[in-house]
Amino acid sequence: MLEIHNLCVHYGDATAVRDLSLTLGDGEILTLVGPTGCGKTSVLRTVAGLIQPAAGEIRIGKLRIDSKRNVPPEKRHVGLVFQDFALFPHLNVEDNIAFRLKDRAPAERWLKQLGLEQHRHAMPDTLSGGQKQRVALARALAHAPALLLLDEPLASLDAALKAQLRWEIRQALKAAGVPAIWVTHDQTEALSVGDRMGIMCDGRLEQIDEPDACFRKPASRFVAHFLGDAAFLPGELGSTHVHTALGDAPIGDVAHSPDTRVDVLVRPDDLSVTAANDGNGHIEWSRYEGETRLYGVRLNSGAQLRVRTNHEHQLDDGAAVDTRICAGHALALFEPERPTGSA
Amino acid sequence: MLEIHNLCVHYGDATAVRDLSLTLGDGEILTLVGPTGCGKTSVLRTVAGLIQPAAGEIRIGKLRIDSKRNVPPEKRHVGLVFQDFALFPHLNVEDNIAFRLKDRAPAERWLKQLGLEQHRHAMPDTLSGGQKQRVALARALAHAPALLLLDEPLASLDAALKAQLRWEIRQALKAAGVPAIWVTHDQTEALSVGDRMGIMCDGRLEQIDEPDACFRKPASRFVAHFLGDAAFLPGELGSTHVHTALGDAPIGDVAHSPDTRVDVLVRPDDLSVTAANDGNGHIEWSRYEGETRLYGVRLNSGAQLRVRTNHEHQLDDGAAVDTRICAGHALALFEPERPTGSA
Amino acid sequence: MTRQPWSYVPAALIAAAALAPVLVLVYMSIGADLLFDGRTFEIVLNTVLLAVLTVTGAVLIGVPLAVVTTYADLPFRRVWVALLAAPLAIPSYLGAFAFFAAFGPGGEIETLTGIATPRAEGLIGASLVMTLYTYPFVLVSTRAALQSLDANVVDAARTLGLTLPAAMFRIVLPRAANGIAAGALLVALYTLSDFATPAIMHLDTFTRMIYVDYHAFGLDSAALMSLQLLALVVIVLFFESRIRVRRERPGRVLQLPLSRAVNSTAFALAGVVVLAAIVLPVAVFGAWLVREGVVGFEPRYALNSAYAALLAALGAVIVALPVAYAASAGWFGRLCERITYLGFGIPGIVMGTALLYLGLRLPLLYQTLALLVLAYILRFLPLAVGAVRSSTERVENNLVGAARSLGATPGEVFRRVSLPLILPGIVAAAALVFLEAMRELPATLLLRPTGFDTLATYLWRVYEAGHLGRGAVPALALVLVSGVALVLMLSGEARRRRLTAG
Amino acid sequence: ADAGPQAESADDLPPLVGELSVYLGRGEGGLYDDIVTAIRKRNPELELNIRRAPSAALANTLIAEAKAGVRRADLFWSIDASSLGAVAAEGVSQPIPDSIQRQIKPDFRYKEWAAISGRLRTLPYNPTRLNADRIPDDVMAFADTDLKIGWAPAYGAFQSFITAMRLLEGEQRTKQWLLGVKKQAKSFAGELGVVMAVARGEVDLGFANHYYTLRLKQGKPDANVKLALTNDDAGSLVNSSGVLLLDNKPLARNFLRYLLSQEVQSYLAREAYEIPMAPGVALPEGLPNAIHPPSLDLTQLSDLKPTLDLLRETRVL
Ligand SMILES: Nc1ncnc2c1ncn2[C@@H]1O[C@H](COP(=O)(O)OP(=O)(O)OP(=O)(O)O)[C@@H](O)[C@H]1O
Ligand SMILES: Nc1ncnc2c1ncn2[C@@H]1O[C@H](COP(=O)(O)OP(=O)(O)OP(=O)(O)O)[C@@H](O)[C@H]1O
Ligand SMILES: [Mg+2]
Ligand SMILES: [Mg+2]
Repeated sequence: MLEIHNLCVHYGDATAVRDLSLTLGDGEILTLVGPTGCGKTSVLRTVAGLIQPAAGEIRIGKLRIDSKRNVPPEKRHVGLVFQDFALFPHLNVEDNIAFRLKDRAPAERWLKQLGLEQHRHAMPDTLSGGQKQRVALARALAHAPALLLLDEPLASLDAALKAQLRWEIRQALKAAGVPAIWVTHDQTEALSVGDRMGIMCDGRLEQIDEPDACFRKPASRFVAHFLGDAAFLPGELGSTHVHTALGDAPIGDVAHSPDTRVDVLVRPDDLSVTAANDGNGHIEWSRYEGETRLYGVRLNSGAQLRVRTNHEHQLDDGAAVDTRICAGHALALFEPERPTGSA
Repeated sequence: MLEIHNLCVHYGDATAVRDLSLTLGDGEILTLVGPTGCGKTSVLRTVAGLIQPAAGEIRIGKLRIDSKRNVPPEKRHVGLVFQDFALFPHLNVEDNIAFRLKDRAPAERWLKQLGLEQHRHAMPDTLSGGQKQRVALARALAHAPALLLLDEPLASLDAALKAQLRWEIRQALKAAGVPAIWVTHDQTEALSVGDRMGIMCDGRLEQIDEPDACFRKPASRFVAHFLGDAAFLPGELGSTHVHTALGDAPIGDVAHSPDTRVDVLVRPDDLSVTAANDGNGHIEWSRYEGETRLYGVRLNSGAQLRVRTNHEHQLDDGAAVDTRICAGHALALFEPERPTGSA
Repeated sequence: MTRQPWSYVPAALIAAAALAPVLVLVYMSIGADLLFDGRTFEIVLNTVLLAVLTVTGAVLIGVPLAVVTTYADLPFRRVWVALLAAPLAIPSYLGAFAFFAAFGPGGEIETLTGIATPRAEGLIGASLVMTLYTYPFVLVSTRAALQSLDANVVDAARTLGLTLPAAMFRIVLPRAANGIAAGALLVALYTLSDFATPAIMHLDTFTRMIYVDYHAFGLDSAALMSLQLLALVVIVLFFESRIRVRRERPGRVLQLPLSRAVNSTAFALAGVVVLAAIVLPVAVFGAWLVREGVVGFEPRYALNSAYAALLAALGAVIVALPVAYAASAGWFGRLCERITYLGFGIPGIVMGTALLYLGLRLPLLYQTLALLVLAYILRFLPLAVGAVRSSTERVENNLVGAARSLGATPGEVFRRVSLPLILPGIVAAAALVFLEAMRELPATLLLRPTGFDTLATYLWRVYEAGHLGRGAVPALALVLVSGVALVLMLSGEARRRRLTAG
Repeated sequence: ADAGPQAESADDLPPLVGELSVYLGRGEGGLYDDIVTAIRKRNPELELNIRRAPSAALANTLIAEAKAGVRRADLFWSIDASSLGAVAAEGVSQPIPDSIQRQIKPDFRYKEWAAISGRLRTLPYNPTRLNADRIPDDVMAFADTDLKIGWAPAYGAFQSFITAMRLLEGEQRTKQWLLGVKKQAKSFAGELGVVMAVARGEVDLGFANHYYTLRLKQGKPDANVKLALTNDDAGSLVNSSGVLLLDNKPLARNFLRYLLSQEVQSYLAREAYEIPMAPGVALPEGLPNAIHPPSLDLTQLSDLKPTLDLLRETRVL
């Protein structure tokens, strides 16, 4: 459906996207995450035809776009849901959704499907954020795009609404069989909603893979950090396990030469704490998170780790604890970092 | 420090805040959550003096404000961090922070403390969202407010940055000993960052208490739903436990008459699923969330429940499972809902 | 991103058209001796002083009134705005003459009330009158700028301990600098190019020298002096272009509950201004009307005026659109925009003559309404460009992108999305051009079709004949017709407010 | 009861038929409209297109038209001789036929244009401040008086006055005169302003065309202003409005004859206080009796450039 090869996007002298390639299958949903300013929006705007690429090629169905050949946005059949919704302020909800439709039936269908019926005649500036978001989505879907691009569609909604809409949108897309690229700054959203996910950094695609592969086998330390709390424990490879100061962990079927020094990626839920006077550290702080509780543990070695437990678990600040790796699955391994500084 | 008694706020004919009372101790941080349009911002703006209350009284230190007596915002020493930052677009970072300071030392201190030194001369519109947020915070803190109000300060930042800033701000507030009301739409934020939290609904305060009390003993079904996935299982009270179709759960020291019919609040992490051909339901869908996995389980009785497990746990859609209550702590009990409909 | 914006081509063409009269001036000035002696210096000094004082006065009156009419909880806000913008409808020579006739020993005020008043004349008199008839430029453009500011920033300043008046100075006005400067620019150009007011007030300015030469058949030296004046215009344009505040996303609209004292001060200021700029001349003309009666006025003059001004207004906004778009697109567009401002700074009679030379090259157009309208468009384009630009800058790129990604062609996007959104700005632009075209005289006299009389030319006829009382009716008609234009402009503003209110 | 030639009566003139374009350059006098209206009324088949603008602007227009080879006007009717002279210098004028010349007072006959009405330079003075016998009858003497004088140096009629002085007395004397008067002079924008200032007693005496005073007196009979004249010098110059023919067709000539008719001429004298140029028409009321204008080719008044240079050099302008 969509193929991007070696895309570069410039603004004047500044480069926003560098050498980015990806493909999107029919009906597939790809989520795109990355820190502010990494170029996510620029990718979407280029695919939609609002920016001309500086280099590389984009294929949308039979269309080919490169730095020389442009296809104007209106010929691409690419829907774009803007982060700020970009509703037409002078048109009411109904007219926004049916903007270019001769036959209003699809507008009616999405209006109903997204629960906007009683707001049909409302003007955009009287809607709440969540409602605006649905109008923007309905508008894009009613125009039957061959491909849908969503730019942080759920930012600034409250978590309950967010969780609900996230799934409504996914289901709507799947039902309509429309492939989509979905930009988000919410890692949970990216992990749960995408068939695959891409992580961008500084204009480049760091990794693109299925969500749990990205989470469990991040391609880089950057990805590991970006997708959740991450700590790296020095360890030594054994034949089936890696040995660390906090215990052993399975390594899965990685090809490796034994006795290699590695850094092991541990996340807060890969660790456990138990109260123990002769343990290897103590609780520095704890944060209540509802269903879970996060502890900051200072190891006797001086390193700090975060450990997530069930919220029933309760330890006071300063309590002596023993921290252990408790992961049942293989942990990701990284080359040890070279000490930084002058060579 | 701050006392609000029976506050009402109107916009023309519309009522935004109804009969709201709360107090804030010295150095205390209160988080305020609630659905869009419930009146959170209105409370903050009224306390800051940007709106005159329609009824009720506000006391800030020695100042008293009511519908007749106004104290202009500049006399209240109340800092307000706006959701959209409201940085002065024509001043650079440094000048924004030191806006009204004769002695620039506090500006310098917060500039350093919040890691903004290398952006000192940048203009606001060249900053990323996270940086803007820190400038807004530094500006408010540098002016040494007696009370700080934060209106969704972290909305639309990416999760990694959000988690980091959340704690930086909390620490800065505690270090400065400034009490604060912190509005957020992120339940996790509200639960983890506040000494106490208030949940608003439709202009009213539904509950105000310590975060885990709100989470574990919600004052209403609304609060229960708002703070996370919630399901209500019908049960019958025993002497120490409540009996439900999914097993027993402890009830803590609730005064009760035995054999009373109740609804038990269960959250996804209070439940467990195990593969079992003769179990009480099957998996309808699963969502990967990074560290955890959420299952939608359809019970044979027809009810649907959500169950959160560690991400290592993996069951396919359609798998027959057995779902059980696995909570070690007391679950909250509610009066059974009366069937709705005509009497 | 390397494509040139589409608007560059039409903008370049329009800039070329705007430059054409200047080139004609260069051609006309060939052979004239450059005159520059101590006297010229004195006159340049007078001119500059008049411009500086007028701009200062217009800013001092226009900006506070803009703040009050934009933010304050004024009763009858729209009526006030209409009244305060109305001086734009009164030709400044009428205002100047009314002032000259009303003040001083033996003036109308003394005749009617017996109160002795000082004469209105010289630099002070001229600056005063010019200020009264040009401050609406500042008022209108400042209001446009203020309406797009985010009110949260003011609230933020107040929570940091700044009082409201201080917040206005430190937070609001610096951000509205663009709008204030745009208005001040128009005031400066108008002042530099106006002849009648300084002449009536006995102030020797550049335009007066130019007029004298013109009337002495020294077209070449009149043209050369106009080019020298143009140097001043270029300097003004340069300084104005240096004032550029970053664009902001419009936010919540600020509403200020004003204290009674501030409110009454605002009312008093507005009242004094309206009294001086409108009531006084109307009263003076009214007094003459009573003495002389209505003779010789035909309603056709009002129709002619309105018709020509309407065509000019329509033409000007159509032409202003690409220029406004180009000006937001890049330096080349800004250059084109600057060039279109040149015409506004050249005295009307010289500009009229230059256009006459151009018109004579197009015999088909010569002495037709079309040429007159074209002259109005070239002369008043800056008014339209400024107003249109402030509205196009508010149509966010994303809206255009959204419409195009829904399959709309650029033409359709313009028609269905941009146009409805910038319509208020377009209407305001059209109204400004309409008002100016209604009161324009020198070019109208030179370029109109033979026998085509307008309110302004009729006013000139009776004024020249000394039958000032007969001027009362056309003057009132001018104010009335212009009032309709103002009402239009304001209803556009109400719409704009609704569309952009956060 | 007459002594010499008489103006034609409009009744004796052939009816005007056809289309005629007139550039009517005028600085004052809405009364020309009444004349135009009357001619139109009398000649229903005349299609008269009138273009009104300041004389100098129309002269400049005609010059530009001449350069571009465009001709839109059949007739240029101007309030002052300098504009007529400037256009005539372009060589576009048709000679005035002898038959018409004969209808004009002999002192005012020119080849390129026909004089229609005259305006007299006068000295309006305030009788409450100044006795008539203190007013010199030689304009050049004003440089040496201590009178407070009002003038309007930017005004066309004043510049024609100075041009006449220049032509009659020479550059040097004119310069001296300007420098002398300047010390006691107050400047006004126009000559109506000068007369009003005299009446208000702001100045003792002014230089202005005669009809401003007469008109002021018409509106305000008790106004404190009277007229004085000098003798045979620029101070009592009679300048003339006139018509320049751009087309040779009989219609244009006949129109001109109407302007010189008894009816029009006496109307101008009566209502506009202008001095009739046709012989045998009564002078306007209120004029001083003995008028002794200098003799001067009014066409030369278009030579304004040296006058401006002089005015600027002496910093009068
Ligand atoms: N119109 C523009 N002109 C110049 N630079 C721009 C422009 N738009 C974006 N950039 C720059 O390009 C880079 C990528 O911007 P982009 O908007 O694609 O980031 P993003 O990943 O969408 O960020 P965010 O999460 O903040 O939306 C940034 O460094 C940004 O400053
Ligand atoms: N200026 C206003 N005029 C009229 N109604 C208003 C105004 N501001 C807010 N409201 C209304 O008051 C109610 C409370 O608004 P408020 O902004 O306090 O909500 P909030 O809880 O902050 O919502 P959000 O989470 O969306 O920021 C809403 O129904 C809103 O529509
Ligand atoms: Mg983006
Ligand atoms: Mg809010």
